[in-house]
Amino acid sequence: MTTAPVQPGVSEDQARALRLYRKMLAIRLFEERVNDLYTRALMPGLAHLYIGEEAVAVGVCEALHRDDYITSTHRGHGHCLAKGAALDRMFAELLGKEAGYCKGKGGSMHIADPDTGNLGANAIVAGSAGIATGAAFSAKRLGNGRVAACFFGEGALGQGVVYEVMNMAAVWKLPVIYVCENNLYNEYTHMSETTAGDPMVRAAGFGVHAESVDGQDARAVYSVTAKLVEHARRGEGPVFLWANTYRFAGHHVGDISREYYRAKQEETLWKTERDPLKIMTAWLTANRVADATWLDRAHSEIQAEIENAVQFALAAPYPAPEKVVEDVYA
Amino acid sequence: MTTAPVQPGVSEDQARALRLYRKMLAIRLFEERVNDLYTRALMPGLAHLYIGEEAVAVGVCEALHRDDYITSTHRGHGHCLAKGAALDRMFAELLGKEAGYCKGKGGSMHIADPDTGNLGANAIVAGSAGIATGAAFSAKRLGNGRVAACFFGEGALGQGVVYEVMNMAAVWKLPVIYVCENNLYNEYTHMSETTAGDPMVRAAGFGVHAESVDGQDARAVYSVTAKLVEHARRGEGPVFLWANTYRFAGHHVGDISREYYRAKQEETLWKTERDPLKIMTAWLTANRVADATWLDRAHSEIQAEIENAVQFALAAPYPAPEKVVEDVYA
Amino acid sequence: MPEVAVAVRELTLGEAVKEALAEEMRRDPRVFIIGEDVAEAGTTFKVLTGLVQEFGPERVLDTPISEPGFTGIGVGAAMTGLRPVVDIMFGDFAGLIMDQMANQAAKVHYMSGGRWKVPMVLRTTLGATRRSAAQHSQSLHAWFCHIPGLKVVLPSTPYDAKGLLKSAIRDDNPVVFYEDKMMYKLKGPVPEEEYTIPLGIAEVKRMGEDLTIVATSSMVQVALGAAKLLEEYDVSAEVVDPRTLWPLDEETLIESARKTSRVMVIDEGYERYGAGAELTTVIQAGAFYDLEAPVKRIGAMHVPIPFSPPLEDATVPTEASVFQAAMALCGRKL
Amino acid sequence: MPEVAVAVRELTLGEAVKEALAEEMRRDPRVFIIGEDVAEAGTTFKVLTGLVQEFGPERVLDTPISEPGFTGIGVGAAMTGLRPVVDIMFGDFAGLIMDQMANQAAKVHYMSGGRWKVPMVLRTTLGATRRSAAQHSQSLHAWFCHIPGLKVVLPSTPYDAKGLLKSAIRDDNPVVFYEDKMMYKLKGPVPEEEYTIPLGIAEVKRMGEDLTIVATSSMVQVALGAAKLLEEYDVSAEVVDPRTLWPLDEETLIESARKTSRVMVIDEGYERYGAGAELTTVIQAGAFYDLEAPVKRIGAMHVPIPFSPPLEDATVPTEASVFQAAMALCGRKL
Ligand SMILES: Cc1ncc(C[n+]2csc(CCOP(=O)(O)OP(=O)(O)O)c2C)c(N)n1
Ligand SMILES: Cc1ncc(C[n+]2csc(CCOP(=O)(O)OP(=O)(O)O)c2C)c(N)n1
Ligand SMILES: [Mg+2]
Ligand SMILES: [Mg+2]
Repeated sequence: MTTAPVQPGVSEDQARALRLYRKMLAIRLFEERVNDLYTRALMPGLAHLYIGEEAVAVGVCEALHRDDYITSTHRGHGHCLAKGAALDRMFAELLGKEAGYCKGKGGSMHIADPDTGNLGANAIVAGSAGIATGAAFSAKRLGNGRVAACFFGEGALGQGVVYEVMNMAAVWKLPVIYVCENNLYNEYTHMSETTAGDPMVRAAGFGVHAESVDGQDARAVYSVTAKLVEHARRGEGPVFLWANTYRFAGHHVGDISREYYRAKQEETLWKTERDPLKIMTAWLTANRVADATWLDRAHSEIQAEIENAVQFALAAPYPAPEKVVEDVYA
Repeated sequence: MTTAPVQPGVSEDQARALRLYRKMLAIRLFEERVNDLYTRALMPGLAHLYIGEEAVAVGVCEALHRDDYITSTHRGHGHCLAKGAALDRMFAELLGKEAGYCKGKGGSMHIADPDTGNLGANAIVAGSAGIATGAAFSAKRLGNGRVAACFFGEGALGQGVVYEVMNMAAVWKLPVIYVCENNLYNEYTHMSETTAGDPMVRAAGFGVHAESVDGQDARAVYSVTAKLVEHARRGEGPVFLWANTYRFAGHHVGDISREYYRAKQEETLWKTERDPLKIMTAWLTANRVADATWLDRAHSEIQAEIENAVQFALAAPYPAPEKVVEDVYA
Repeated sequence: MPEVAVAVRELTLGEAVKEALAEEMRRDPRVFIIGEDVAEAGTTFKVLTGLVQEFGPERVLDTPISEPGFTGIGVGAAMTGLRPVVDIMFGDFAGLIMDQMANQAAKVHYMSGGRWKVPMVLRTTLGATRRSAAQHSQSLHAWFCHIPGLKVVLPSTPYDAKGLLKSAIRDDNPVVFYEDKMMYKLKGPVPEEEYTIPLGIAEVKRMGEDLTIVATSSMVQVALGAAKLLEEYDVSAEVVDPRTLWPLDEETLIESARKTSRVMVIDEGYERYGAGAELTTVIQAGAFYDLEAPVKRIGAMHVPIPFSPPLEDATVPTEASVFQAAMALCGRKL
Repeated sequence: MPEVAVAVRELTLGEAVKEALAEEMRRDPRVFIIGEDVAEAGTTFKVLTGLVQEFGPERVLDTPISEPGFTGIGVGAAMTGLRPVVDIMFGDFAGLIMDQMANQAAKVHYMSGGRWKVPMVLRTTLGATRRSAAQHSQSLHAWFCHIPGLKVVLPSTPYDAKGLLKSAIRDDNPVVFYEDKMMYKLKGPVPEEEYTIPLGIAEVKRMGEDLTIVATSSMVQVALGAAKLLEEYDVSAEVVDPRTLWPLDEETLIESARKTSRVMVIDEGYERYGAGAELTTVIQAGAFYDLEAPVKRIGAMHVPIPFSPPLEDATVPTEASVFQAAMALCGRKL
């Protein structure tokens, strides 16, 4: 990812926008390739694609240090990549190969990586709320200045443990950022059918400072997160970010016919009007930070990286069967 | 409990006050006798006394019908008596006798009684939040006009399941009244050390209408509950009542030395200034609804009933050992 | 009169489950379904498709992702006049609801001295090899079996699934009903006529002389496959399916063990401290003096279930591994 | 030089637990305690009294009543540089934390391909006959034993409790540590010098010839008592304490079984689908050809634990009931 900006002497804000764009694009193309691998029966199991929600992960992670922590979800590829995971080891994990981040033992829903502070994706909805809060607890106790960002979908608001740990984080002023990705659906059920009251008020009720943001605008996500991270890092306690977004594809790769739970028009509207990549492209070009040539080059460079990564992963060996009994105990 | 009011032609409000007073007194004397039985090693196990909190249970239950439901807690004697439990079967249960409400199988923390709509006390903090909400679900589905009152201490606000069921109750507009008895302590820890934010705001965040009340004033508890019960019965959804109260004795009968977690002065202040019986006595006499004679008679009548009940329970037989395998399956 | 060949109707296990639910919901208006994505989506496994259309959203309720909460609501609803069927998508989520099931549902009847009842069914899933990794592949039924007050049902065919589920719904106790995710598409005969199968009766799925394979849920199919392989080596295997792990039909298990004198127990839960250990204990106690060899117990490997296909496949008993173990148990070389 | 009689120091089990914690907290600043009423109150059982005074509220933390939440915080803290000791007041509350323990703590290491570790201890209690009724009297350790990735420790003496707890704290895996509530006041010798006991080593608590009683936690004391009664009838009982149910020292169990040829297994958990079934399965597999009789497994009655004293007393194994079962197992009339 080395493309130079369209003009030298860009501002910090502009350089960041270019970075955010490239990261979002990498996630988008990664996920499209995942879908392709699944469709061609080259990938075992299922995957939950992050397409449409890229601005949230990249905006949040842009505001984090490399050694800050994140926890992720079943829809985790975007979070992992945004936090710095390499494409090849990501694909290798998704294919169950030894070269993957978890030696193939974790798969799509369990990618973890200590090197980038990734405590792990999690297949239990809200399953990592405790872990992220515990990481923030360590950071505070050890005084290492780190924060923990806990990603979860709005569906996780149904799980009581989220409130338990928010409460403790507030009582103990732990540096944790709860990032709620409101993509409107808990699987195949609209959040309005499952969620009473107001999530922002909920957070406040537990003493957690809350903000909301347009989750399709990576720059906006970055700005508000940067502010919230500072709040947490300063020791002022946990924060809650309500990011409004949308998943463009199915709940998972096999969720093709979606008309029974959401209208085609709704999908089309989001894809045409609210695509985070389009929104960023518009900003980059309007502000003359990037032009078509730069954008094309970025696309083909990332595409090539992804292709290499996929080839690496496809060629990589599976773990030897006897590895199955390793790593049960440390 | 047949004492006539001090003067004929009392108003409904006055008659209710007299009723509330007698019920509170019965609970107070019941609990004092429990403590006495424990101290004399006549009662197995422990008990969590309700002394000091009587106005909450009697105020709430006064606003309920006999076939409305309640769920209760480890500190449940007051709730059970207020909902209509008989003194003799209560004592019998506490002593583990066959004549008890649960044939001796439940004991102090598990008194249940279908005849008075008592779904059961519960020794898991917040353990009955789901049950109460489920009872409200039935009431709505069956259209029988009942409501369910769910008693719990402020310590139960730590349990996530409370928020899960509040949310569903709000989404489905279930007729449930969540009664949170804030006696300031989770066992030996002050609630301010365990509770961030504001419980009233929490309830609102889950779409649950919330009110607070002076839990030492039975008349006030009744009035606000009556309003909330009507709200729930009309189908307008769940409500949350925050009742400020205080337990005068230990967390349980064995909790004698309490100075390490709360000051003697605090206890003295509540006992002298905020005793629900004294508050009601003051009102009854100030309004000339009851005089010393009536109060004395009430006391001795109830004392006698309790004495009879204790004698009944002490004399009652234990269940036969072979009963141990009965009632496991219906 | 000319003879008419009546074709036996075949249903998948998923269809059999749905039919049982539909029939019971028609029969008894108190029965309702509650869980995540059970209505329009008809569950992740599409098992309930169509039920919300017939019974309406009041009786097929989509919930928030609140397993402890809606299980608790199920308990309360069951106590007060309804008969909930609670849907827990993956059996792995048992960890979230054990308090509601073990401390509430299982104990309400006893703690109240028999005065309250909890007529509720908890439907959930088990089974690996779907490449769903460690948190979506477990078979945790042993947890529920351990708790007095609960009943636990593990059907192995569409016929059994339908008959047992109907009994479970009519039972006045909390019943945990396990469906193997890999068996939803398994077909088998299911008559059109009404029938139920009582809880607590094992079935000999295949008669045999040389050894007994006691198997549960999907492992019954594995055992039947292994039995076929054994046949080629003139080893005659009896396959016994307890069908309900509680109540447990000890007699049928012990009888078969006495007859064949060699026993294997196959269950897809983690092997150690799993359901197979109880079956083994019961059999060795009841048939000890007739046994020629110790009971051979096989379960899933004692490892979290890995995602990688070759690893995952190594963790569960297969026809081949059961066949080999059976040959060894019978002292036969390959 | 004159001989000096050195008095062996005696501690209660509660004191031994506290001493283990204090020593490890002094040794390693990463160790901390988190749970309900653990600080000033020193827990409901007063086991931790004084620790907050020495180590301060930053290392002895009172929590809200949020078992799932603070167990999860423990997991996360363990992954990121601390070594939490999570306190779950009553073992009955296991139902609230099984997701955190079984789906998170137990699996993090494996799912991450060995890259994250969870060095955490979960201390909790078991044991009935305190008249605490059905939700405060259970011994649910079998649930944890079933889950790969967890270790499970059940000490039966003050000496073992201290040595095993120190090892558990130093272990890099999630370890569940069980204390019997009725044993907190039990006294036994505990040397002043530093020592640890490795996890995974059973101990023969009493040598014998005629039968083996494998017993766990408080049942070790019951077994020792029964062994004394048996002595009077010239029956010599060996008492073996596995001490850790996972890892399990199968060898020592099997060796003893082979030697005596008659085995009883006693555990205070519910009998059916409990820990005793696994021990039975392991022993019958390893010692079958030396056994004279089936392994006799005894646990708590398969009923929710009743409050009423005469009923509760009937549910758990006692010296008398173990003695009687042992006599029967040895073919001896009374
Ligand atoms: C505890 C638990 N319950 C149910 C599921 C099944 N499940 C997987 S994803 C999902 C929906 C999650 O919705 P949300 O949190 O909004 O995340 P999104 O998929 O929209 O990103 C459900 C119900 C699960 N994995 N864990
Ligand atoms: C799930 C659970 N955790 C812990 C306990 C132990 N416990 C019993 S009562 C109690 C305090 C409850 O406080 P609160 O809810 O405020 O009720 P109060 O005793 O003040 O009436 C605790 C922690 C329990 N019974 N259940
Ligand atoms: Mg969502
Ligand atoms: Mg309180």
